[in-house]
Amino acid sequence: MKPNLAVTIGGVNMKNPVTTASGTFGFGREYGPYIDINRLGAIVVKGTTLEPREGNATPRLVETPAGILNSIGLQNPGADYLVEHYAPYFATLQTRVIVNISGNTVEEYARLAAKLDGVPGIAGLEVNISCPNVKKGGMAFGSHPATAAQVTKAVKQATALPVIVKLSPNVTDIGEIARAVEAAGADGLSVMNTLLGMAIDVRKRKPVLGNIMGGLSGPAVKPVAVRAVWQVYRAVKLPIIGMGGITTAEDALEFILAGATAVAVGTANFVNPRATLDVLEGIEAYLVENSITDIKELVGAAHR
Amino acid sequence: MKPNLAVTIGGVNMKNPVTTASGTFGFGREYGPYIDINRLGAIVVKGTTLEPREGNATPRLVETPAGILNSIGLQNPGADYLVEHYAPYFATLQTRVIVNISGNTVEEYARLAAKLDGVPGIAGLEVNISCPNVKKGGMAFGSHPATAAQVTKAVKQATALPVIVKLSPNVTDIGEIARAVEAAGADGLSVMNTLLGMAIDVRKRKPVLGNIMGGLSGPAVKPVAVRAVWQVYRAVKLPIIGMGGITTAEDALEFILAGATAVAVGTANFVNPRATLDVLEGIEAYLVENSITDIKELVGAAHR
Amino acid sequence: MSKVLDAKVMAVLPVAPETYYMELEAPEIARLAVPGQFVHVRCSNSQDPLLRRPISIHMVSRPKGILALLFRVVGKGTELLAQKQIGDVINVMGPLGRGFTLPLPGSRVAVAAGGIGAAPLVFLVQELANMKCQVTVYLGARDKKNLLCDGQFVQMGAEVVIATDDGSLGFKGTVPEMMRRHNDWRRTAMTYVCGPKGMMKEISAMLAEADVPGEVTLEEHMGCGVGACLSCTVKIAHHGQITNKRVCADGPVFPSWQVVWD
Amino acid sequence: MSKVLDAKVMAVLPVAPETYYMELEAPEIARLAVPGQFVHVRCSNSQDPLLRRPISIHMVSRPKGILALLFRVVGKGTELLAQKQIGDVINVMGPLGRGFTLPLPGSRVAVAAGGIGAAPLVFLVQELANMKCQVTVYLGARDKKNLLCDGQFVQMGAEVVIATDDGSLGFKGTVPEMMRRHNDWRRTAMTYVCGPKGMMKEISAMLAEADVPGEVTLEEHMGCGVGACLSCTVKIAHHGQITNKRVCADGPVFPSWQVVWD
Ligand SMILES: Cc1cc2nc3c(=O)[nH]c(=O)nc-3n(C[C@H](O)[C@H](O)[C@H](O)COP(=O)(O)OP(=O)(O)OC[C@H]3O[C@@H](n4cnc5c(N)ncnc54)[C@H](O)[C@@H]3O)c2cc1C
Ligand SMILES: Cc1cc2nc3c(=O)[nH]c(=O)nc-3n(C[C@H](O)[C@H](O)[C@H](O)COP(=O)(O)OP(=O)(O)OC[C@H]3O[C@@H](n4cnc5c(N)ncnc54)[C@H](O)[C@@H]3O)c2cc1C
Ligand SMILES: Cc1cc2nc3c(=O)[nH]c(=O)nc-3n(C[C@H](O)[C@H](O)[C@H](O)COP(=O)(O)O)c2cc1C
Ligand SMILES: Cc1cc2nc3c(=O)[nH]c(=O)nc-3n(C[C@H](O)[C@H](O)[C@H](O)COP(=O)(O)O)c2cc1C
Ligand code: FES
Ligand code: FES
Repeated sequence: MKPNLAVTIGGVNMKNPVTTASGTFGFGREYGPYIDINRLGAIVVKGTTLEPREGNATPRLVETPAGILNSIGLQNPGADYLVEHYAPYFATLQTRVIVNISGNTVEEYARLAAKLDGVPGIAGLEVNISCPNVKKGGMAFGSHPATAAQVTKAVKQATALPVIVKLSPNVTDIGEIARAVEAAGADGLSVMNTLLGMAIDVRKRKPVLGNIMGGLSGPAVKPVAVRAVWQVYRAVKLPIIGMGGITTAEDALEFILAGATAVAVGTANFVNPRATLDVLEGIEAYLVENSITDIKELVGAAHR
Repeated sequence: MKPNLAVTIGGVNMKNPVTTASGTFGFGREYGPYIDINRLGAIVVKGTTLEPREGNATPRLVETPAGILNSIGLQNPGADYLVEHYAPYFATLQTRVIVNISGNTVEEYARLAAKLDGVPGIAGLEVNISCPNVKKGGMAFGSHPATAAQVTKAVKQATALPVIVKLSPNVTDIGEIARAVEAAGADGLSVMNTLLGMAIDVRKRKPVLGNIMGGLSGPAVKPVAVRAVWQVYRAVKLPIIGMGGITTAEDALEFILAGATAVAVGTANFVNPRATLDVLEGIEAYLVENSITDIKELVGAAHR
Repeated sequence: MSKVLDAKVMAVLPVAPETYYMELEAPEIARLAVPGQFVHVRCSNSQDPLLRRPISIHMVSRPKGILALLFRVVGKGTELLAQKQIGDVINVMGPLGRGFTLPLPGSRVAVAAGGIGAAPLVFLVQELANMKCQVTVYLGARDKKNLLCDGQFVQMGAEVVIATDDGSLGFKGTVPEMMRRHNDWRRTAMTYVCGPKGMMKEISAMLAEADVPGEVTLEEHMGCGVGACLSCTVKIAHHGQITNKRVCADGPVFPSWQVVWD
Repeated sequence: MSKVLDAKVMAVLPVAPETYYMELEAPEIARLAVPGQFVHVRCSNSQDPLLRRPISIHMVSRPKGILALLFRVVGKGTELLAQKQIGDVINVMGPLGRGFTLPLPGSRVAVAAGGIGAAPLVFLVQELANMKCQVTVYLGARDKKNLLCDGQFVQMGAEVVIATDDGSLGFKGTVPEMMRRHNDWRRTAMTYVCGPKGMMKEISAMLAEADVPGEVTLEEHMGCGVGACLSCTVKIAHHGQITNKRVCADGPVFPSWQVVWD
């Protein structure tokens, strides 16, 4: 018997729990030659801002042990372009599209959310209050419960779309932030964004990245991400999209057992463009092997 | 010409900048068959508490991509035993011995510091306010500027030994903690302790570690540690012992360029018992190659 | 004393399903090793997998300077080890840990081995044979195909009695079940045990009940392998007090009656 | 179209100091590739090194289904690649990126190559030869020992003029210096350039000054290789506006006059 894989993240109905991490999967199309993206539960697309942005200076990426540091800095064509050029494509897909949004001010987040409200093809918003790669906004909002709540409330008021807030691991107490965001009305949480890190070129005696610091992702951060999901699951009732270093189905199952309802694959796409489907197929095989009829039985099971 | 490698960390004079990370090098003797520990600038020994401790339940260690999670939980024979059985051995060494200390309460830290004050063979104290593996004390003290300062002040008042405070990366703003500790009178800082993480056994559907969460160390965390050193260097004037994933001389140089005056090798000892000496020899070779006469010229050079 | 050195692979061959025999050129280690000790092996030069892997010393040839290992592929590290080819170089630390307590020469002893647990016992039985001991080996495996080292034990002059879970060879059942049907081990100077935890626990209880001494070899996940990191502790009861002992430095061999099984 | 597949190593050999030639069995990629494109290669199955490595398509043999690479060992990834043996399998994605703009058949064109930059130009010159173009290759290297692909270019019917930094073969100096002494390239339909950044920048300036078109191949650290992550951007000026273009998807070949060099 085929197990039931369908899950719901705060109103976004996914036919299975596997999605993509924002910024690692472009707008979906780029991976078209390698996989059928319609098989995924959802795709989360590149971080979008109200105005177009050129992003940070290069180099923007450096490999680290079992990980990468990136400082893309939210390069994107802006919300108008997204609505005009990408949303019609999203509307043709047989998977949900979640748009990741960022702003410099609370008001900008709200205006952006309002602009995307009701656009056909967009199933939900992921609110990035945790980007370590931008000067204004970004991680600053996600570092304190009050500002995190403010952004959440403003976005909720501006849109009828499901609002998933993406948390930063670069905080003393991620549970506290999660509670504030829950109280402010979020429909779901994404856990986690990248860890703040840097690398230095010992020959040039300068930071490697053009932007000095960057966000660490990939297998290296998985233990931190599993812990973050574990803590957030204990802190709030909201459904969680877990991510951070997921490469295999086994990795994904760690997140689900820790409390994630869905999982996103990020950096692993670069290594294996089939990673999302490998994860999906592996989860399904695990359920069958263990005679589990519904994926939801596993969510948070390691707490019990 | 042989470059000058000598450095001072808040009163601890080291003939070279290479030391060991507490908890990864036992009490020094264990690595005797593999290297001449007298060649090191200092050794930092296992975390010591006032009373003996049995530590946490097993498993205490799990490998992760390019890293390890540990939850030893400060197993140690207690301060009296250290003074009686290890200190006489420390006194015979031609290297400085720094004792890493922990307590459940501020008072315990102070009593422990007082007990070790003036013991021959002990050159300084490293105050662990960042251990993620104990219920009471540990990371809790290091997570907030006020408590971090309290512990620092109490230890400073209790001893004439140099006091190096070890910071946790599991905070929103490590610079803020560093400033509080500096104001409270610390002589130096160790940056950083482990990142809080966890792993789940997908077959048993339970956390792998007996203690559920553990501390992530090894190459995986290096980018986070370099960033932490960089931020602390900007925040305070105190000398820094940098650590977190150092495996090679090139890694160590990243920390020095980011602002560390000395470097500690931890997890890498497990992989290569000669790692400390490989780092030392590699740093010396780099100085010679680049005609740098004094290691101190490199400290923080990437900021300039 | 213990060394860390680059050892050349002199042989590597499959001997049973997922099980490999490997010979390394490591004269200093071969010279120093005693039965029950292990080596800490670096399976790759990459940082993934990062840690060394503990593997028992299966056998040594001191004249040839050879160290032999017998291991089962269970994950990334042992997989990489199995892929090594003759002439490759592997970084090895050892010998590590405390070995078996040897009986008086000429004693009558029992050896109980389950699965890959046979690996370190070959070196032990060789030493016991040199000491003219009378050795009975209770040797168990899942099935006939997975039975290890039976020929070696016989060659060394030991009496070998076999149990397989599926009965495809010898007694059908587990090693402890088979031992219950025998009485010899109740009258030995020592019973040495290596195998799955459940088997060691059960035999330890039988030994305690029969009031005869035994030694078991424990496993725990290891960091350093040299006693420095306290990762590999097990609970050991001694004079009524339970303390944490390190498998790598205080073991891996422990008195069967002192182990606190969980 | 682009594929991801496991390609068997059919040949791997050193051809110059730290420089290797490798043949992979990858018929789908060989069939689709055009000169200037690259493949994204997984150098190990471990998570360290984690990322793929971009390597230009040096040559293809469509009848044999062979994809050839020419690469220099500069770090961990290329080191692992050089250690592969015949029969090993390597995961490869490609062909990726946009290739060179081909001229009208029979045109006169120039090709400037520095060091390992010769790698993608062999495939290009082969294609140009098929198109009956008249090709001059300005080929530079540190020294005679490090000169790459000269024989291949000659065999394809190109005129080859050589420069070495130390004068051990041909002109003593850099490729741009040598080109300044020649005039042919000033009258070509296109000049294709691949080499160190400094060389490409200098030649681009010379081309702009002479008001002739050229194409350069850029490098940046890559994540995805498919245009999804925006790691590999370079500044490109077009109609007076400077925008970030992706080396992997919009390049690696760019018009020489549009690149904003830093
Ligand atoms: C003292 C000692 C002697 C041993 N002797 C042998 C032997 O002779 N032959 C043999 O086949 N095996 C032996 N083992 C078990 C062997 O160490 C493990 O099978 C091996 O570490 C697994 O590594 P892996 O990467 O293949 O598996 P993975 O499961 O991928 O390993 C992940 C991590 O867990 C650790 N680990 C996994 N299983 C064990 C285990 N059973 N014991 C300790 N750590 C483990 C690994 O070392 C690694 O750090 C011995 C273990 C110990 C402690
Ligand atoms: C489109 C393109 C085509 C290329 N074609 C060839 C070729 O045909 N032959 C050849 O020898 N080299 C080529 N290179 C360069 C080659 O990609 C690098 O030498 C290689 O990635 C180095 O990897 P490493 O692990 O050995 O070095 P490391 O320095 O250890 O690599 C560390 C990281 O930096 C990246 N990196 C290092 N150098 C470069 C570079 N020059 N360009 C991009 N990323 C880099 C690596 O990919 C890796 O992510 C090409 C690069 C690009 C972008
Ligand atoms: C190249 C790159 C770009 C990213 N861009 C964004 C972004 O625009 N918005 C966002 O919220 N997260 C962004 N992230 C973070 C990822 O979505 C994800 O949270 C993180 O990488 C951890 O997952 P992983 O380890 O699977 O990559 C980016 C990550 C990478 C590597
Ligand atoms: C097994 C183990 C035990 C540790 N014990 C202590 C300790 O007792 N006190 C302490 O301050 N830090 C302890 N640490 C943290 C290290 O000293 C160091 O800060 C950390 O491991 C990062 O360095 P590394 O990546 O080089 O290991 C321990 C780390 C490990 C891996
Ligand atoms: S493995 Fe470090 S103490 Fe045993
Ligand atoms: S490498 Fe990802 S966009 Fe070019």
